[in-house]
Amino acid sequence: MKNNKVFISGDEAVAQGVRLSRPHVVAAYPITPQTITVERLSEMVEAGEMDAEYMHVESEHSAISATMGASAVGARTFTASSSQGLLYMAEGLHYCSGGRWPVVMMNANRSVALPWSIYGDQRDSLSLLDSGWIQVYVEDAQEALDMIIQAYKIAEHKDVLTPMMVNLDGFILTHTYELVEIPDQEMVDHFLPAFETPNKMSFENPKNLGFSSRPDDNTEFKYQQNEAMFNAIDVIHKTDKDFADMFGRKYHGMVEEYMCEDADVVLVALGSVCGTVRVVIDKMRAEGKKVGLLKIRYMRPFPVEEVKDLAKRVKAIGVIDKDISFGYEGTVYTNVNSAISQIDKYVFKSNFVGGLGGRDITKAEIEDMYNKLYAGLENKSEETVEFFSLNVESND
Amino acid sequence: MTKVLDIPKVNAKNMTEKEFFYGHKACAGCGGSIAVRLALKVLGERTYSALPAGCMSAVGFIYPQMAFNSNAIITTFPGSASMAAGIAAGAKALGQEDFKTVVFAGDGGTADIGFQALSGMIDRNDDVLYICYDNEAYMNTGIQKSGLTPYGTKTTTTPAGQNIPGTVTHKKNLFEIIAAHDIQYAATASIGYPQDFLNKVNKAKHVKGASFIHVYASCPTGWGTPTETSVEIAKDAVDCGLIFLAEYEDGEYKLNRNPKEFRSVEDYLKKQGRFKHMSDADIQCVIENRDKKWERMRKNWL
Amino acid sequence: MKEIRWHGRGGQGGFTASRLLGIAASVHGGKHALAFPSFGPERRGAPVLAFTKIDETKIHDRSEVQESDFVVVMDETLIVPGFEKGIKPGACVLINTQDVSQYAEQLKDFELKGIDATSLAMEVLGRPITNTAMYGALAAASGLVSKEAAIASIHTEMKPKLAQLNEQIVEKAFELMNN
Amino acid sequence: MSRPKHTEYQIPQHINDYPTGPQYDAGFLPEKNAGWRTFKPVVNHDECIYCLRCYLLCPDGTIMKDNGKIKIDMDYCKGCGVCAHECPKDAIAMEKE
Repeated sequence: MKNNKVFISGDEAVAQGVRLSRPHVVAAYPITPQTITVERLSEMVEAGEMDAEYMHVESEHSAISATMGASAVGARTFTASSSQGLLYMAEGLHYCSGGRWPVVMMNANRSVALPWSIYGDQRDSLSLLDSGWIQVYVEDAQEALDMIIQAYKIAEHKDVLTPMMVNLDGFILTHTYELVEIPDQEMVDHFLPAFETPNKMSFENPKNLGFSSRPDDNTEFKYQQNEAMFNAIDVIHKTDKDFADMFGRKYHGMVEEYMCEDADVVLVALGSVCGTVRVVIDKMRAEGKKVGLLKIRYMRPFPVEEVKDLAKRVKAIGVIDKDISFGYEGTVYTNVNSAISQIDKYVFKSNFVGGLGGRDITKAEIEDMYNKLYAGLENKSEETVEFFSLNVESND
Repeated sequence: MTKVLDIPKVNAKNMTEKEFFYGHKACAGCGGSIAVRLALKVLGERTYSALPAGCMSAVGFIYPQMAFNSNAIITTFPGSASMAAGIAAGAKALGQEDFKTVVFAGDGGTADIGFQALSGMIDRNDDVLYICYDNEAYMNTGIQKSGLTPYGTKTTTTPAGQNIPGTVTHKKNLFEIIAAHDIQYAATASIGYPQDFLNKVNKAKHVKGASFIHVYASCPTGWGTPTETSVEIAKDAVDCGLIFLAEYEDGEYKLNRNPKEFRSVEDYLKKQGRFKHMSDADIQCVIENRDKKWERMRKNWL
Repeated sequence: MKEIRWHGRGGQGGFTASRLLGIAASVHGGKHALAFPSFGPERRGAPVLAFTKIDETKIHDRSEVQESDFVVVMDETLIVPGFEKGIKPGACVLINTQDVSQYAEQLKDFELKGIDATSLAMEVLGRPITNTAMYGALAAASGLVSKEAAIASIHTEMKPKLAQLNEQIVEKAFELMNN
Repeated sequence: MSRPKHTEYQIPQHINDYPTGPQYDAGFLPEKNAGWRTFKPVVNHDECIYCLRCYLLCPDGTIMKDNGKIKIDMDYCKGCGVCAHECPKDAIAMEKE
């Protein structure tokens, strides 16, 4: 393979992944920090590098509506959004998964108003976990590009036919430039065949789509959707393997473990913070501490088996949440906890909520989390939920 | 745009025998279903229909009864125009030719919740014909006031009592708002003048780009009229001047019907349960508003 | 890992310089690099920061730059109280100035270097766009990337005509810094 | 075929009998609407001038052309009476079912 490495941002890497996937229709509304992606895509269409209909939609709601319309005639589609824009699409997200249209979307993870914040956290996409989309979270720009290509293959699989959202942390990934290898178009074409679906309108086989169902049938359609999401697990693993065979980069499917083989204490996290956690692990391992990381890649379908398997092997699990479900705890923690509760074993658990609205998560804070997990384990404490980066004293 | 004279006229004698909206569950005597049925007969087989929430989607697609006998889809409520635009773009990108994408949306789906997407669709000049069947209230949810509900109307959210004396605003000026986009072709119509409606759909069918038809479509259930008078009442509305038949084409307005004398507004109103409560003063207000509108149209559009 | 902090004003090209360094180090230098702006909306004229991280191996650390090894100041009016925060003691601070000695007291914990990038830019470009001059000067002063890699990065990033002029600037910046 | 006909619907026995998502054949009609009627239209063919106004205006499209005569699909006529009301020759009468 010829060396084709370029120094680009996460947003640009997504645009490259989209170009290589050859969508027929692109419809997206700009929003910081996603905007660069849609700008690059329009430049690619302008330059003739991409043969797609680029729709200048007037809102995110229309972006998702337009992509669904295009998908409903069998077109491959792409949209992108972030934060308020994703929330404005919320109706369409449920609609799209229910319609079984495998739209692929990039979401630049950004906090949600109020207060206004253009900076990163994961409250936008995590608040839409129940919208029926496959959700993957990436750690760097290369993974972002590769996952766009994989997303089409997973979403369009006949046993899945479910839309997929590729999430990358706003600014930390979207606006950071790094070395990215651009896959060869011919190889991508080979990896990703043309989109075929039974779920479309055509003049050969006219259909009525998006119908209403009575109580007699609605549960069955929802059952199917849930089944498709579970089907996605095998497809995700197979796609990851096929991708690795062809392009040489493996992402380990539902989760990636780092230094977990003999670990006592493990942090669970999503997205770019996983990189910083790795650096802290290397330092603490050098000091003899058996710490590890479980990087959750897919929040839906959720890696229940992987989390259970990890919980059986380790003594303490901490979850970093760049989100909070007010009045309870972080959403990732709730999900992880629910899986852990399925095994019969004491594991000390802790939830670290922070990194909200763009707050940096430092190496010192991560080291502190591991130390708190060790302390909790030693004291056989009850689980704890804490905001780890408050700059002021609290009432607790 | 193809010149009007070049387009063969479609009428009851020569239109396709094929029915594309059949076996639906609309109320008996539904005016909206006449509009949808006739439009689809003009547009023909190679049509994608997109319908937001509203009567026509609610009565057309109840699994497993599929009343659209050609390609059709229910869209998001605020996104019918954009979803249709996506259909048109997707089909084009897939290399399809010689097809039409049409929206059938109610007055609420058009003038209220769907307006942003509609404005965007016209602005982009997407290849979509958008037909608003206007029955002057949210009928699917049980007769609530919309932006196109006329002055005086009693609905379930404008109960015509002491504090809310029926609807207190006039209809939104939808046709001119649409025309103000400098759309290639826009028209108003009424199912009471079916041949005029057929001609306008036929003209819009041949527009490459965005076009719009606002068709007045009666609702016996919401209006309190007998089911058999649905066409008659929609004709009365035009004859008394409350509904006008016009076109906007190549940047010019055209008044298609300019009667020397209007028929009685009062007779039109009193035929309908929704206007029964109106006082003489209310009726006078409706007439004055009509006259002002016609004065302006006659001055500028003739 | 080496961390570089760039001070400029919105529109002066500080972020471009941080990216050029990343390109030189990674695409043309065989190392790994990250380049990113201070996150947020960019406003012309407002003080902005940009960062480059360079390492021999893949860079996983996505936390903010806390201890810079090199600091580049494209506009000396940006040296304000609190400037020293987040710079490693002994780090190299490279300033666009006609007289670097004036900062000897204020920035005594650091190794100071100066270059009159504005004059250099005026001479070659006829406009006071100093980002590539400062980039060349940093490359020369730090040894983070070779001159060849620095010039190659200019050609990777810029259109041929502009690249030619900026190549001249980088050459001259190397000459000035090595004298 | 000019209009879809009533078709039997096989009630699904297995989850795979359902379509993948809400999509089904256009014009699939397992239900008739005949039960909605109280009155039914009866055509007096001697009076009918075959002007096709009823054909044009039927909200349900149930009136068809049949060798120079109009014919009504009584499976889907709801008995609204528009045809009778709009007939210029009063050639259609609404009679109790």
